[in-house]
Amino acid sequence: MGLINNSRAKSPWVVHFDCGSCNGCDIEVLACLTPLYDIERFGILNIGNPKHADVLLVTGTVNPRNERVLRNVYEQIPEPKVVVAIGACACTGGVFADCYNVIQGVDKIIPVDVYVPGCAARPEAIIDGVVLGLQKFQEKVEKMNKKAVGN
Amino acid sequence: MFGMLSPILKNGFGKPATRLYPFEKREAFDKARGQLEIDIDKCIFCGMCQRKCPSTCLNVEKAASKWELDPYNCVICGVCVEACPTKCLSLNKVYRTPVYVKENQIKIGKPPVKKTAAKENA
Amino acid sequence: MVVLAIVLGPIIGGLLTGIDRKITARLQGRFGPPIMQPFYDVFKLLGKEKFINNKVQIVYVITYLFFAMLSFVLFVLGQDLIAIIFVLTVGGGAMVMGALSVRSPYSQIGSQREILQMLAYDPLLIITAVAMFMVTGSFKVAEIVNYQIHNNTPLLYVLPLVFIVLIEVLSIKMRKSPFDISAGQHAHQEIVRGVHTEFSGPYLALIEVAHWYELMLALGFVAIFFASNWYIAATLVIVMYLLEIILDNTTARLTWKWMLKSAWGFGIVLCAVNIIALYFI
Amino acid sequence: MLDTLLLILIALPFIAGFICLALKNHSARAVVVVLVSIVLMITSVVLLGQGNFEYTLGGQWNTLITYLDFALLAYIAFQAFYHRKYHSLFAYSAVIFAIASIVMVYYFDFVMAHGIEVEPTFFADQLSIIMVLIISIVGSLICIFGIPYMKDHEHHLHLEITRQPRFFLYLVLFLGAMNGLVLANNIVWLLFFWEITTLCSFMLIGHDKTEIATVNALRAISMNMLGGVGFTAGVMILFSNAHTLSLIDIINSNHAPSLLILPLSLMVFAGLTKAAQVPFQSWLLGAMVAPTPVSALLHSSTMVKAGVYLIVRLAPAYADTWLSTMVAILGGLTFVITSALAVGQSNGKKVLAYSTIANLGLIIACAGINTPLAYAGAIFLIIFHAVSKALLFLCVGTIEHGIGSRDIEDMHGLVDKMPLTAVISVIGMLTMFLPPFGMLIGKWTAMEAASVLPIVLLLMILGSAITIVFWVRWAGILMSTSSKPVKRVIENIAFLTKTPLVVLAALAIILNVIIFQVYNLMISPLAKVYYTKAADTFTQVGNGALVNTVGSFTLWPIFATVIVVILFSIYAVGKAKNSVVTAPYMCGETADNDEDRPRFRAIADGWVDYSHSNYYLNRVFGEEVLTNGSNIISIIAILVMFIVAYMGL
Amino acid sequence: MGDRRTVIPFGPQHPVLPEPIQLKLVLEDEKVVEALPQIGYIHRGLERLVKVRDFNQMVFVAERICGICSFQHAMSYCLSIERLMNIEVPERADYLRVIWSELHRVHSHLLWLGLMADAFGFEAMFMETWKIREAVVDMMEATAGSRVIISTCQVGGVRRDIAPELLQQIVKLADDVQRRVKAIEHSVLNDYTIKKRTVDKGVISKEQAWKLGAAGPVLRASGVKWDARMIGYAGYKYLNFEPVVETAGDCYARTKVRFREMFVALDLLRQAVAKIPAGEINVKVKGNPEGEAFIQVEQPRGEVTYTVKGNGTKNLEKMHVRTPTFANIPAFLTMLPGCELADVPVLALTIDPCISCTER
Amino acid sequence: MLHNQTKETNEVQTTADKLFAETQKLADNGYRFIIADVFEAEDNFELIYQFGKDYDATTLRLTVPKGAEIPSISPIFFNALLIENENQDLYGLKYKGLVVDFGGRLYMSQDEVEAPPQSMAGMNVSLVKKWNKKADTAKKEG
Ligand code: NFV
Ligand code: SF4
Ligand code: SF4
Ligand code: SF4
Repeated sequence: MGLINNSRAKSPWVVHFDCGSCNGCDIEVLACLTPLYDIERFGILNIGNPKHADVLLVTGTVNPRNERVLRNVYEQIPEPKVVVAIGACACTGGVFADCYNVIQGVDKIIPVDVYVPGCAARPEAIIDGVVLGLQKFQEKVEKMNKKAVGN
Repeated sequence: MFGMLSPILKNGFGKPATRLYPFEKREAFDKARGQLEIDIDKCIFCGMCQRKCPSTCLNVEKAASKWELDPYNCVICGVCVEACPTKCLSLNKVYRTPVYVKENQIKIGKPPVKKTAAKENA
Repeated sequence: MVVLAIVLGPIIGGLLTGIDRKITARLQGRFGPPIMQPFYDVFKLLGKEKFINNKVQIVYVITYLFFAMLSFVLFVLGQDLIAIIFVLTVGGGAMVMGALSVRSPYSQIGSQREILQMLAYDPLLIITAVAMFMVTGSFKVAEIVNYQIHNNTPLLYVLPLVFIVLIEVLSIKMRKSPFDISAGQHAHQEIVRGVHTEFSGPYLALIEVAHWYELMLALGFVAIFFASNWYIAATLVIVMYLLEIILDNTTARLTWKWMLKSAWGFGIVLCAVNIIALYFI
Repeated sequence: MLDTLLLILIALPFIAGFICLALKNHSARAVVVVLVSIVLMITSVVLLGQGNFEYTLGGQWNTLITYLDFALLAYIAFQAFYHRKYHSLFAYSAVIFAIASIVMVYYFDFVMAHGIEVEPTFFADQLSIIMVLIISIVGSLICIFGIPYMKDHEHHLHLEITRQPRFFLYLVLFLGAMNGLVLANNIVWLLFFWEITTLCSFMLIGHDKTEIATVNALRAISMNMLGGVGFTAGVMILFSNAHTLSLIDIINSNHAPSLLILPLSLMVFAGLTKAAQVPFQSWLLGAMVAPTPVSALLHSSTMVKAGVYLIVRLAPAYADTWLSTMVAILGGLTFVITSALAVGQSNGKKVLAYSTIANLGLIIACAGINTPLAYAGAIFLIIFHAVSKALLFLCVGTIEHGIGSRDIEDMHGLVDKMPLTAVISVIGMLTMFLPPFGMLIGKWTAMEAASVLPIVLLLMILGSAITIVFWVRWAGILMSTSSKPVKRVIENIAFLTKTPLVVLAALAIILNVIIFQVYNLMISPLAKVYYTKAADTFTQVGNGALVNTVGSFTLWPIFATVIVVILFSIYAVGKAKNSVVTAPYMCGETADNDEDRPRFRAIADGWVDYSHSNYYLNRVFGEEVLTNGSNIISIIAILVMFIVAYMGL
Repeated sequence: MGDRRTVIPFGPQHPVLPEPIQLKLVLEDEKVVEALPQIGYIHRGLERLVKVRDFNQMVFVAERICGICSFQHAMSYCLSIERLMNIEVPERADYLRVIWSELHRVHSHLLWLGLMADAFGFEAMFMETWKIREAVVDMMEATAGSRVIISTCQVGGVRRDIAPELLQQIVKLADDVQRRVKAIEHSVLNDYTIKKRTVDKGVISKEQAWKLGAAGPVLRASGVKWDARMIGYAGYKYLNFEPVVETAGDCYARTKVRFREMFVALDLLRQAVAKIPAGEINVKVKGNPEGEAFIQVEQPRGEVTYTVKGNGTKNLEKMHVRTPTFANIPAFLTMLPGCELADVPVLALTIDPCISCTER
Repeated sequence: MLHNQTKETNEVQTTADKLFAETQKLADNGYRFIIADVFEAEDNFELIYQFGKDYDATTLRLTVPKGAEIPSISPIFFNALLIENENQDLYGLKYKGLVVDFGGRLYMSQDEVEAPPQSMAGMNVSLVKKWNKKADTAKKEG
């Protein structure tokens, strides 16, 4: 069990969902993968498939059309999972908060664990954000176990 | 045929380009825009910053001498800094760190000095 | 021996995968993950919540794992190559059926491509075995090894073209670019994760372990090309592995059509030429 | 004892067939068929206990057979002529072939070989006994399956008067003819039974009396009659060259091979037509239009097996000749071509048909390789193929009646609708291509045997890789299920339908477990008898391993692994109680979990049903693409075979 | 009986699509027989913000239409307002706008190349290109203070100046990038596997491209010599360059066009630095915009059009942006039927889609 | 008058019935369609269609009453389809003859936010936002 718990923080696989970002934060998320930042150092892989992921990176404003997608992607990530909202848009809606088709913040739709501010959020901040999220795994595991017992 | 062969071999024998953040941080650029700071003592709660902000993330309440920033809504454009008549706003070079819980940054200043108050009364 | 194979197989396989990832990162100018990363991944996956689509999936995964294990064990025991390849197809077939059992677009498309992939590498693998038989007079790994030790003629000398074909076969089997068409190891795929799409958590971990066994088996195939000297064989394996990694990093993913064409055209012709040449030596 | 057995095996089906014809009552007919079937099964097992034998009948029987032969051929000619309006080419050619046969038989029986006595009339070695077992057990099960099936079938057709009596006449009679065929030693007798099977297949294929059925029946009869002519010619040349009509005599080869080779090649040719090898595959495909029991019978235990039987039976006689090599190549070609053709088909029965032809090709290739190992492989394949293929055909028939389609694309998720049938079908499919099942062992044996003939080996390798394609995907989609908890349905299928399915499935599995016993008891002695000069087939059998001089197949680890997998699966599935059942991944647009079929949202937020089809790669594996070229290649190969034979190589 | 067609969703959450867009694909084997898009996953409705933000604030909203071509959006918006209000922008500001525009073009094309490589599973190339891009992005941070959204444009000019030393560094950067891109260009354009995946894929003829209203590299790769920069807005009127044209109209040609455009952009950077005059960088803006204006600007992906209408108050009455991707989607949709599933991402990437631009 | 980048565009006033024919004429003359815009007034829409040939632009301008049907030019210019669908979404215009009709669902998913009127009624511009409040209440309840 200890081995497994230790491994969790060493191998967080992320799935990135762009739910209406302007691409600014998007490309910064991708920039994290590139040689200069190389988040694979921490075992982070951009896995692309929610069913394999541990961490959901959300960028952008939520709108009624992608809200259901966001929810679906979130549901398809097995526990323990962590959600990181990246950028002003994902945290609160940013400059677009007042638009008619914008839901102000990802946390209105799914529980968010870490907020990464910035417009666009810098790659360093994103790395910090994921690392911060990893510290929540323990708590999440307990939640998961409780859920399993509940079933 | 294999065009990428030489670049990758070069990479392979060279040193990785990776900057080992967080163990190795680099100097911020001179012009870097990090986070918004206020010298609340200088603020006169004129509300100029609030009106100019494209993201409506500032809230200035003159009556309560309150200057409130939603840092998770701020897009770090620096318009408020330019607009502020007393130059009490500034952008530092350190970007804001991620958090678990969003909180607004609230600064309560001294009530505006009499001079301004007097002007307003007049 | 059996126990050793079962235990050491995945450990070495995992380590090799870790080294692969590190080297790949280096070739891309990155720092790369720690060597032990594959183990972290697997252990983490084991601790994840169990997500399934249906219970049959589990059976397929287990079949895949145990038959991959079995094929490696049989190899270590020096058994018949053709039998080993057949056992390997059970695993492959289980994977395909597992992916097909879920009504999920990418999983099912992935499995169709996986079938084509099997179609591409299966005959080549058997032909490789046949070529070895042509030289050594036996399909048994043990005999093939013995033959080389006794006659001191490594197979590589007489079967160089077949060896080249084996490189392609291994690329396909190890899901490396340009043949990562049914399920990529890391790269982004037009069919998401192909056959692996619907397997998650512990089941994905088992698949990963099974893949390590297969990797070991594949490298075993390489090793017996130079069984007369185990040091050279080891070097050969390492060189081959590096070659695969470099190939992976210098090519774009190609389509299944190209894969079939190259396997059935290029592969079979090369093997045939080599085998015909045997008659003249 | 022996005569009773023979009487039961050969004559009883004839008698029972005519009883069926006479009985107008469905249940009575059902009772007769079931009884005959059971009797046949028991008798065949008793025959197995009896062991090898020879049996001679008096000369008057020979005369009777001669006259019956004339009647038979005339009837065939009449039938073909009668149906000429459907497809004149096939009809007239069949008539011509039949008349030619009559002339030849007349010349042969009354001029060339008048009053020749052949001893023994019947004989049985292990091969014959195996064939009898297959025919009597598998064939009978199919007949039983036919009872409820035909009732249903006619129900669908809304027939006024039932045609079942005639149907069962030919169905049951077929078994008798087959038994006669595989037990005959006198080649004239063999030829007679051979023609009976031709007639039966004609009647059965055309049973539905639709235009397409009749056309296909005509095609079948014309091709088979062509083979019959070849056979007759072969017999004539054989007699004039070697003055013998006894099979035993030919096989044991007391004659110079050069004398035998031309007649043998003609007989092999007859075998190729009957086994529907390329380029004659079209008749067997056309036979699909017949009711499923017919297809099952034709494909598994009778008809095509007659062709294979003849080729395998004669194999020792032409060992070590070029003819043999050509036979191997022809078989290998058919194996590759028809396997590839099967990939392009979505019609379930067509896939089965092509796969049958492919496997027959493999068997024939084994016969052509003509070593003891290959011989063993051929017999393995004959046994396991018969069981598995019969099972699969019956499954498709059941499925067809269940869902109203025999198209593979309509069978997605069948396990939810017809769990028992689906599971049995999948078992059937797995036994076709995966270890540790017998077909695979046969294939392995064949491959190792083919290592002496690299070109054939190459064909086998390619073919066997291709077969995986269509089996895996078919089996895969049968077992695809919805992620919703499905209502457990208990399949409502008739007892007489279920029984054959279950028995065959059990047979398919049990035979694998006792494969060593089967080998030791039945196959090994055969190879020893016919290949005295060559080395032993397997140096060691039993203890879980088949070991030959070039390789070995250790079965016990596979069995062990299977058991481990089963145990572990039970454990893991049990543990998976708490796991979360999720909807499939649809790029984030998965529908809510309450629909049985997965859906997603697409253009303008509308719902779209997800659907998936297998790849058929018609631009590579389509019938149009492959058929012509492959026909030409194989015709050339057959010509080469004749040339080789003619030159007496 | 026996439907042999596969109907699948491609997107919105899909690893090869950096942005959410969905294609409903109908496949036969792997051949696409029908493709219908669903967009709207990024629609924010920001054009309507003109009602509540004044025209100065809108610069920053327009800039955030897209994080890749952000500066050019801000510039286009400013150009259109300046056109309405008849503002003459100082020459230095014009030059600075060119510099930042072209930096954006280079970074955008490099980014595209990386994503393209990712689309056909060429991870090493993705890493290479993004490594080079990082240098460009660093330059943006050095000159403007932020990596992607640089917020330096304003109505009437620019907000920040670039110091002379930095300008020299830009030239150095241009040389450096030129060298490194040249190396990559060689690898990419001669690679067997890449050629296999791009040559003769998604061919669009010259007439088709024009009629379908394709824009930017897609248009030019089909042999149409059309580049909005030739109109001569901002500083482009002072500089000389030729639009890049290729004729094959396939994915390979589009790749080539983008490579050559990068070199043109680097050249423009050098020219601009050489010619840039000293002086003011912005003028004071008085009054409110009134009237209608229609502006065409060449962005990395092609021509963007801004239509604005002012009514004399500080809020505009209408702003409408038509972006290059919006113009290229019809071309993309005509490329799809008949291609292979494996080509879908490649075709998608060759129009360099930017959905956030498209949907605004 | 529409201001183009460097010069004024040539502008043609037209009506809804003639739109299609005019467009066809332009198409025959080698023009391409660039974009269509909508300006909303009290009770009518003003539509402008931009066409381009080389670096020249031509504008078709027409006024239609609200609720009127407008002929789609997407059969002539396939690329008009997106903008026409967009206008259906955002302004509630009706086009007839669209090659692919998204039925007002190109961008929008929910009826509540469908085609927001120009007045932007219901938009909250202050710092304290409606969603925040909603979320807070939700948090308290759940
Ligand atoms: N306008 C604009 Fe674009 C688009 N499409 C531009 O190059 O990137 Ni997001
Ligand atoms: S936070 Fe800024 S950069 Fe990020 S998506 Fe939103 S507008 Fe773009
Ligand atoms: S503009 Fe400056 S002085 Fe006025 S309220 Fe804002 S911070 Fe205070
Ligand atoms: S930096 Fe920009 S967004 Fe942030 S508070 Fe100031 S004006 Fe508002």
